[in-house]
Order: sequence, then C-alpha cells, then structure tokens
Amino acid sequence: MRRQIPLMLVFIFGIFMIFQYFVPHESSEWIYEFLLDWIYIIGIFALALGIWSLIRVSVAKIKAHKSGWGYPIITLAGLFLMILFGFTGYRDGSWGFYFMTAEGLSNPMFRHFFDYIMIPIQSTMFALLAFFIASAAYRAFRARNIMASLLLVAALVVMLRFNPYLGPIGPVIADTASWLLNVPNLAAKRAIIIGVGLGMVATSLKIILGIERGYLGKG
Amino acid sequence: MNIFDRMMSLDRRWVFLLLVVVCAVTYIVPFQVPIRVEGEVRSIYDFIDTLKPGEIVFIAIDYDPNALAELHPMCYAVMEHCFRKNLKVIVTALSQNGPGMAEQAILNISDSLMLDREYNGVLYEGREIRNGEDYAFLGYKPYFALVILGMGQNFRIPFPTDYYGTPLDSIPMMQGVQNYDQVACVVDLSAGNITDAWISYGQGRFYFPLALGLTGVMGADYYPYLNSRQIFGLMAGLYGAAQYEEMANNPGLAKDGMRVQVYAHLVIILFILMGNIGYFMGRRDEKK
Amino acid sequence: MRRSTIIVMAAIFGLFILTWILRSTSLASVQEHYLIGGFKVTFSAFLTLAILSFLYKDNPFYKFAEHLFVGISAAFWMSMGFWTTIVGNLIPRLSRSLSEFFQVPYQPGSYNFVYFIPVILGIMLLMRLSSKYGWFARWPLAFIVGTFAGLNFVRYLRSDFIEQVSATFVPLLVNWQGVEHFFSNFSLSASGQFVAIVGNWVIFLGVICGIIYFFFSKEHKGAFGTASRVGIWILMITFGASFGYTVMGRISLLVGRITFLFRDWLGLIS
Amino acid sequence: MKCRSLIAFLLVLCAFTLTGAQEGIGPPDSISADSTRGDSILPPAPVGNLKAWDTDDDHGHSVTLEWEISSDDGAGQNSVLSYEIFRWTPFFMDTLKGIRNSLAQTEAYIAELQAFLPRAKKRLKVHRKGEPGVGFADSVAFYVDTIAASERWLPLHKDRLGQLRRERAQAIDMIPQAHKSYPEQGEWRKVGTALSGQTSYVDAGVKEKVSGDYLADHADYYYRVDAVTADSTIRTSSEIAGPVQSYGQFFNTGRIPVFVAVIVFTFLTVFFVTKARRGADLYVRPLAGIEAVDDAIGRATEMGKPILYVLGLGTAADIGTIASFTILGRVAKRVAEYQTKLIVPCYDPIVMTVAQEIVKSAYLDAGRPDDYYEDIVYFVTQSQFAYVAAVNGTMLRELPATNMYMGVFFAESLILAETGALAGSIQIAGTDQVAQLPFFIVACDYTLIGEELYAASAYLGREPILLGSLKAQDYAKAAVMVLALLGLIAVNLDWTAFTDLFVVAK
Repeated sequence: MRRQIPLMLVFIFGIFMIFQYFVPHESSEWIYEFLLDWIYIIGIFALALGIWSLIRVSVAKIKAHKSGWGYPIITLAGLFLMILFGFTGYRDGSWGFYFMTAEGLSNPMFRHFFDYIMIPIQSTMFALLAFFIASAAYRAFRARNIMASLLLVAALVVMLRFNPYLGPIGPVIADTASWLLNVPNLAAKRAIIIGVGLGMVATSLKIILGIERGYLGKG
Repeated sequence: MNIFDRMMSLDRRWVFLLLVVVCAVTYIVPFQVPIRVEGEVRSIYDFIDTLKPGEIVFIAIDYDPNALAELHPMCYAVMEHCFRKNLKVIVTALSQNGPGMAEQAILNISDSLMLDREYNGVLYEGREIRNGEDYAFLGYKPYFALVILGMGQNFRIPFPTDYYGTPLDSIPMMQGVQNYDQVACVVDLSAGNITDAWISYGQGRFYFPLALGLTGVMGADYYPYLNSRQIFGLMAGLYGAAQYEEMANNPGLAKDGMRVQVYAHLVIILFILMGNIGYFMGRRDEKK
Repeated sequence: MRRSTIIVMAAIFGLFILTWILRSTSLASVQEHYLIGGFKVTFSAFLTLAILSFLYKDNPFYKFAEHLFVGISAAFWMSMGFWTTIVGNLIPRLSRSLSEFFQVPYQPGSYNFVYFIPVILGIMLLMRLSSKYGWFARWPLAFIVGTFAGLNFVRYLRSDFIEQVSATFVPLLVNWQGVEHFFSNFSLSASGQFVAIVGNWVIFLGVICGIIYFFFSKEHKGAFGTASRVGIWILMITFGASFGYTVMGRISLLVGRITFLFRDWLGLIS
Repeated sequence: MKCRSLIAFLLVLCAFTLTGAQEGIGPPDSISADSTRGDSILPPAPVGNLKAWDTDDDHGHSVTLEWEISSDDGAGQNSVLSYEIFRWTPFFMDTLKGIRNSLAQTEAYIAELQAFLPRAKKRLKVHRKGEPGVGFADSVAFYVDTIAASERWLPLHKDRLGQLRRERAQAIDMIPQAHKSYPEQGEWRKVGTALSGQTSYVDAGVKEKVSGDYLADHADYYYRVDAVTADSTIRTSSEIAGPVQSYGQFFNTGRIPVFVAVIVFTFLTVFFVTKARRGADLYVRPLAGIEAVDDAIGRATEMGKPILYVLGLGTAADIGTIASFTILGRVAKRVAEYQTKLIVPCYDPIVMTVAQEIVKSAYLDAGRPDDYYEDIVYFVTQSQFAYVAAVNGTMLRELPATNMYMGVFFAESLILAETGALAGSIQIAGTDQVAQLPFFIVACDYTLIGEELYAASAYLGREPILLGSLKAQDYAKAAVMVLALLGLIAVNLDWTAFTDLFVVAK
C-alpha cells in the first residue's frame, strides 16, 4: 500500500503524458495545462518544508554553540526581515498584507534588499568564475598524456584566437579556432546529446514501468 | 623544492592577484592594443571609406538596449566614420525598444563630431552635424519585413514622416532619394531575426550592397552569406567592432573591452605555459 | 578575539565609514537622501569585497555575506512563490472571499474544483513532518515524477534523438561538380569546398565515434576500441575549445564588478 | 477634495455602465490613399487557386490558406508588396465584442469599488476621530453617503456581471449559427498579412472562449486574399474560398516518427529486462568514475572526514536529478555501513524531501537506523549563487574527504569544483549538461560524461534488471549509427523519401 500506490500513480500519469503528446485535441491540452499548474502549486508547499529545514538547521547550530554559531543568527535575521518585507506593504495610504501595486512592489525595503544585497553578492559570486577559470586552467592543463594534451592545445588555440601579438600565425590560429568551435564541437556535442537523450528516455521509461525506483527511497 | 616544482605548484592566490591587477589596470589605463583586422570587417571599412562625399549610407539600428554592449560600439564606429567622410546617413530603428536608444546614439556621435580629430594621418575638422542635412532618422515602424519591402519601392511608404514628424519630402537630404537605388549600401546592426529579413526581403529582392553587424554568438551562422556574396562584410561581437575601430583609427568602447580581454587571456595562457614548463623540466630532471 | 583581528575589523569599519561619507558628499548635489544613497552603494561595495575576500581565504566577512545572502534569498523566493503562484494562480480559482481579501480578480469556472487536488497533494507533502503519516508524502512525489517522466520520454525522444540523428545526415561531397572541378578549384581557405567537405566528414565520423565511446555492454577492443578512443579524443578537443571560449564571457563579468567598484563606488573613473 | 471628486466620478461611471451602454460598432477599416506617391500603379493580377482547409494535426481553432502568387509578384509589373487575408465576418461578432467590452468594464468597476470600500471606511474612522473643525460634518456626511451608495451599487454590479457572463456564453455558442447567414448581415474583414512571395497563411485563433481572438470550431468560414501594391488602394481581390470549418484532431500524424520510436524503444527495454531477469550474463565495461566512488568512501572513513554530496540545481522533474537520487541511495548505504558522515545540501525543496526519504531508507537498509538524523539532508535556498556561497563555505569549514557532484549543474559547476579542489577533496562529478562538462573535466578527478551518469545507477547496484536496460540503450545506439549511415547515403543520393521520415511536427 505504501509503495504500490505511488508506483501506480507514476505509471498512470507517465502513460497519460506520453499519450497526451500524440493527441492535439483541446481536451488533452486542458488536462496537460492543469497538471503543470498543479506541480507549481505543490512546489510552493514544498518550499515551506525547505524554509522549515533551513530554520531548524540554523537553530540547531546556534544551540550547539560550536565555533561560528553566531552566523546562523544573521541567516535567520535576514530570512525573517525579508519575509516581513515580502508580506507587508504600503498601499493607498495604509500598511497591510500587500505585495504589488500598480507602480511596482508595495514595500520599498523588499526592493532595496534585492538591489543592494542580493544583486551585488550574486554578481560577485558569478564574477568569481573569472578567477576560478584561470586557476583551473593553471592547475589542470598539463600535457600529461594524449587526452590532457588535446584538451590543453584546443583551449590554448581558442584562447589565442584574437591575440594581436602572434604575427603571421595569428590568422591561422584564428581560423583553426573557429574551425574547432564549429566542426569537432558540433560532432562531439551531438554525440553527447544523443547519448544523454537515450539515457533520459531509458530512465524515464524505467521510472514509468517501476523498474527504477531509487527516488522512492529504495534501490 | 627547485624552481620547476615551484612553477608547478604556485599558490593559486598569485593567479587571482595577477588576474585582478591586470584586469583593473588594463581597464583603467587607456593604452592601445593592436587588433588584427580580418577580411570581412576590412571590406566594410574599405567600402565606406571609398565612397564620395554626399553619397548615402543606410544604417539600420535593429537591436534593443539589451544587446547594446556588443552592437553600440559598431554603431558609433561606422556612423562616425560616415560623418567624418562627409557622407549622409539614413537611420532606421526597426526593433521595438530601439528608437530612443538610436536617437541618443546619433546625438552622442553628433557631439563628438564637433571636435577636430586626426584619423589615419588625416585631419578632420570638427563640424556641426545637422538633422535633415547630414542624416535622416526615420524611426520605428512595426512589421519589419513589410517595412524593408516597402522601402524598396519608396522610403515614403513605410515612413511618410521621419521620427520627429517632418514629412520626408521636406527633408533636404531626402530630395530625390526614393528607395535603396539611391543608397550606396545598407549596414544592418542586429541581434535577432531582423537580419534574416534584410537578407531575404531586402538584399534578395532589391540587390543593394548589404553588410551586417551581429552579436558574437550569431556570427558563425552568417558566414555562408559572405561566401554566396549576399553580404559584402560582417562584424561579429566586440571583436568585430574593435576591428572596425582599429581600421578607422578611432579607438572606442570595443577596443577598451578588447584590451582587457587580450591581457586577461595572456595572463591565463602565461600560467598554463608556466605550469607545463615546470612539469616537463621536472620530468626531465627525474629521468636524469 | 585576537588583537590583530580586532585591529583589522576596526580598520575595515573605519574605511566603511570613510567611503560612506565620501560617497554621500559626492551625491549631495544630486540626490535628496544622499546619506542613504551613499550607504546603499557603500554597503553593496562592502558585500562585493566580502565575497571577493573568499579568494584569499574563508573569513568572517565572507561568512557574514554568505549567511545574509542565504537568509534573504530564501525569503525572497518564498515571497515570490507565495504571491505569484498561490495568490496569482490558486486563490482566484478556489475562493471568492480569499480573492477579495488578496484583491485579485476571482476567476469562476466549471473546472475549478480540480485545483483542490494540488492543495491536497501539497498537504500530503507537509505530512512528511509527521513520523507516522510521513509516507503520504510519496504520493505527490510520485505524481510529479510520473508526470515528468512521461513528458521527458517523448520530448527527448524527439529533440535529442530523432532530430539530432537527422541533423547528422550531411552531404559528404559538398557542392560536388566532378573531380576536375574539385582539383582545378582546390584551396585550403576556410570558405573553400575542400574545408567544407572535410568538415562534414569530421562531423559524421565524430558523431559515430562519440556514440561508440558511450557503448557500455561491449568491450572497447580492436577496431571498436580505436573508434572509441577517437571518440573520447574528439570529446576532449571539444571540452578544451569550449573552456577556452568561455574565458571571454567570464572576464566580462569581472570587468562588470570592477566597473561597479571603481566607477559607482569610488568614482575614480567616469 | 481630490478624493471626493474621484469618488463622484466613479459613481457616475457605475451608473452609466449599469444602464447597459454598449460600445458602438466602429466603421470598417478604412483604406486611406497614400498621397506621397506620384507615379500610378496598375491593379495587379489576383492570386490564383485559393484553397482553405482545417489546419492539420492541431487542437482546432485554426484554418490554413494556400494560393498561387500573383503574376505581378516578383515578375510582371513586380508591384505586389503583400497579400492581405480577409475573412467574412457576421455583424453578430460585433455584438459579442460589445458584450466582452462591457464585461471587462464591469469587472474593472467591481475591482475598483472593492478596493475603495475598505479605504473609505478607514478614512471615515479617521475623520470621526479627528478634530471637529471647518467642514468636519460635511466630510463625515460625504463619506457616509458614498459608502452607502457604493454598498448599494456593488451587488447590482455583481448581478450585472453574472448576467453578462451568461450572455457571453450564449453568444459564443451562437457563432456557428451566425456564420450561416453568409453573405448577408456581415462584411469582409482583414485578419492578417502575408509578405510578397508567400503562398500560405494560417488563420490561427485561440481556444480560450473568453479571449477576443477566439476562433470557433464548426463554423462556416469564407476567405479571400487581396494582392496589395505599394499604394494600398490599388489591390485586386481573389476568388472566395469556403465554406471551411475548423476542428480538433485526436492523433497528430506529424508525430508518427516519435510514436514509432516509442514503440521500438519500449520493446527493446522490456525485451532486455526480461532477458536479464531470466539470468542472462551481461558484460559492462568498467567506468573509472564509478570505481572511484567506493574508494572515495573508504578514504573518507580512514580520514574520519565527511562526504559531501551535491544534487545540483535540478528539480525532481529532471531525469539527471533522478539518476543522481539512485546514486545517492547507493552512496548513503555504503556511508551508513562505514559509519562515515554524509552532508547533502539541497537547492530545491522537493529534491530535499526526496533525498531525505532516500537517505533514511538507505540507513535502514544498512541496518543503522539509529545513525540517521534528519539534518543530513538540508535545504539551503532556491537561489543559485546563494546556494553556491553556502556550499563553498561548507567545503572550506568541514573539509570533506570527497565531494560528489551528480545531477544538473549550470554556471556554478566551476565555482564548486575549484573550491573543492582548494579544500583538497577528491572530486567525482557527473552531469548531463553538455555546457558544464568542460569545467568538471578540468577541475574534478573523475567525471561521468552525459549518459554515463544515467548508467551509473545500474553500475553501482549491479542489478540484472538495470543492466538489462543498459543493453537496450546500446542497441538503440547501434540503431542510431545504422540510421545515420542510411541517412547519409540517402542525402548523398538525394533519396528524400528516407530523410522525410525523420521530420517531426512541432
């Protein structure tokens, strides 16, 4: 009962979605749209579970009083402040349970926290990639064997494609780089995508048929 | 630990430090890097450079502000080149969010034309760029494919008036200018499918010389048109724009960006080479 | 706390105040609330530097930024999810009085009752918190997994399988106009016929060798092994080239942050 | 005072709509002569052979038109710039449009009144509390009156709304009937434009009945196509095509190739799984990344350090994440057996829920339910870089012996892998995101490339059933190679009948 019903649900909805793909009729589209709407709604309930988990882990750390126990307080403070800003707002001369108004977000603090805390941290985290791409290249691009050498040479050629100090070999490098990016790149990506596609299809089928049930907690 | 081991196992913080210093310095200090110019950009420059004063270049600014970083440098470089050569320019903006941005670009370029400048050893005196005499800004109309087709008959069909509401017949430089036949070439700067319309409905039907300025990712898809001679030139991305600036001897936004890129790439390549030299030398020592 | 830590902290706090004042004074002629404006920019810059300091090593400033970011972003997505999905999508279909409370237009319809199902499934999911009825949570999970398994099954069969296979059908002799034409117009230029032909051969053979590399149930020996090795070589070349190609975009991101620090915060460049 | 005039205006508007004022029927699209044209154009030749039919393989509400281009398009006078498509529309459609407009207006008024009432009541309270002064009695009385009036109007408006909705539903049902009156009580109206050179147009409406773009099924439609020159007054109409009805289909014939693939693939999988179940011995080649998993767990145990398992940014709907779930199950079981610490930070709350379930059962299976605690798997945040920031911190503070990244990853792949390398952990990655593979390959010790991620669950479990499905995948790959070869031959011999088999309708 505890395992059979979920497996049956998986089978029924999986088969339905496969047939739905071949039926263009309106009724089939309606059901499809309903199902996708449902999933979004369930996702929000799950988010409540997530927030609960975040709070519990933070509280546990604070209680344990291990080193760095103060930081989870910042997490919780940020969380509750932002929830407060997100759920209350000022509209038409009074504070209340608002979010959007015709002019935009009803609570300016929500906007400020987004613009001046989330955005700078987010873009700086993203910008860390510039450093990590350099350090990864330095650390890993060693011509140890054929495969590593191919990786290294291809990367070097592409990185040199617009270098102005190469003299007569410059144009050759640029042509080679664009060939590498257009030809072998296409072939390899297509091979991977076909493989990934087959893997996805096979895994989906195994899920629908109840062969793969690792996601239910048993292998 | 000998020097080769050290070259191999340098603390990555040195990599970080050198990279950030190089990026910041090359960004702030305005020195020039040479840019290697490729044939497809050179042909656009040469085409415009050899036009006689008074001839008309049609510049289609068909991108939104979100593609501004890559395409604005091209717009600035090409349009300033045209004005310096005393060519006349017709500008359209067929992308919905583009007209305001295009107008601002024209005004900025007009401002910089007030100054005396020397390019490629030739002194160009500053002059005032006048709307209606040096350029006509036609603005935006929906259904770009239809607009491009209509302009093949007469510019006055899709644009009875220009962006500012002046009838085209009252604009001095539009006197006797009916359609693409009176235009020396069309330069389309675009980040989307308007390019395809220019190729198939514009060039494909009215046979005017067409050059493209595209974003970096789009570039590769349009090389076949170069081979089939449907377009006579192509600039792709920041690098394409930097090449035009290089030809025009007028360094701008693109060359600023490329300066950082060239040196940042060199730093990374340098570290890769260092690691490998250390690796090979270290292995040779071991064999001995 | 060690003495050196306290000194560093104090120095950074001092710098923060200093740049705040400097930034505010430069804003004074432009903005009405220049003190607040200055604080906002300075705080953003502080957070930017806090994250960058991670490159040196883990430190209290990074920890501060990290923990703050986690809390705020979790709440951000929760608010967005609540207002867009629950209030925007669900409530207008469930209840007139709740719609009026949230001031969203009520959307009556004859199939609205089905929207009670995701609510029930959502509540089942919340039962995870109970140790006794936790297994009910598997029902909504099964629903989601099953629906998407069916969806993905046909979707990837089309996009990743049929369409990719048919994209591999390429002419091996591009623009073939006879042997004589081929040799008389032979050139190694990037746009020439020879390069186009080689390109298509590489694409076809590359795809085949790449697929051979992914065979699991056959030993990679002999000719099969050679093909599989060629396959992984082509994969490696591709990975190297993609890596090299990405560098440019990543550097641009860093330049974006440098612009923020030097122009928007310090005002050193215009 | 400004507020007062607004309210009064609102009430007048309410009364106006309640009287049932309908938007007047506008004049048909007028065609204005283009005065800027000097030279005259002759009327072009009309398009030929206009045909109209229900669009194939769709949900209905759409009609396809096809014609032969005018002889003055690209040839002859070369004067045709575009084709304009006209549909005969009964005047009844204007009545329907009127109902739709009134409905929208009524809805807007109700919303405005509903927003106004609580505000006005609040104001009234404030005014009553306020200092009695000039105009005090006036404003209180004013608010009392307007609130009373609004409360009176509101139910009336709501009734009107219900009535309008019923009217709209009836009117929509009458659309097919109204089209029967052709050619009386209606006129030709433009529905779209095709550019010169084009020979077809799809008049696609939407299926939502409340929308103004709704195109009813089972109604008789008539179409006409005008060849239009630069001067839009100079045009020539075609012959009329129709009547034509649109309707939905129950099978999309354009997707037959996918259908065949579904059947073949399902058959292959079922066949090999059954064969494997009967005990046939199946060989699988070794995968370095998989063999490293066991070693890595052993290493972590020896070092007394934890194992970090990152499920990526995928949702429970992504197959990559589901493959990762299965691997997590195996890893968690070994970890429980070795009594090593496991850390699983999650990005998606549903993924977290599933992962908790999996790890819990794995500990149960390993016979160590007491070692399990809920916070092995925890939620961080649903924001990409906040999640990365937190995982980075965890890596440098907990110093795990092994980091495993399995599932769906985006730009964060390299940030995670480089930080992990900095912490000195052994790193095993696996993803189906082609764009991120280069970074994992470069920065991690072992990487499962694409399909290998899906195969990993079968490898780790060594269950014959799962291995059987690997065999099916290999046969499908062999089929791909054969098809690719055949397709190649077909393309080179211009054998389009074969390549057309692979064309799938969107």
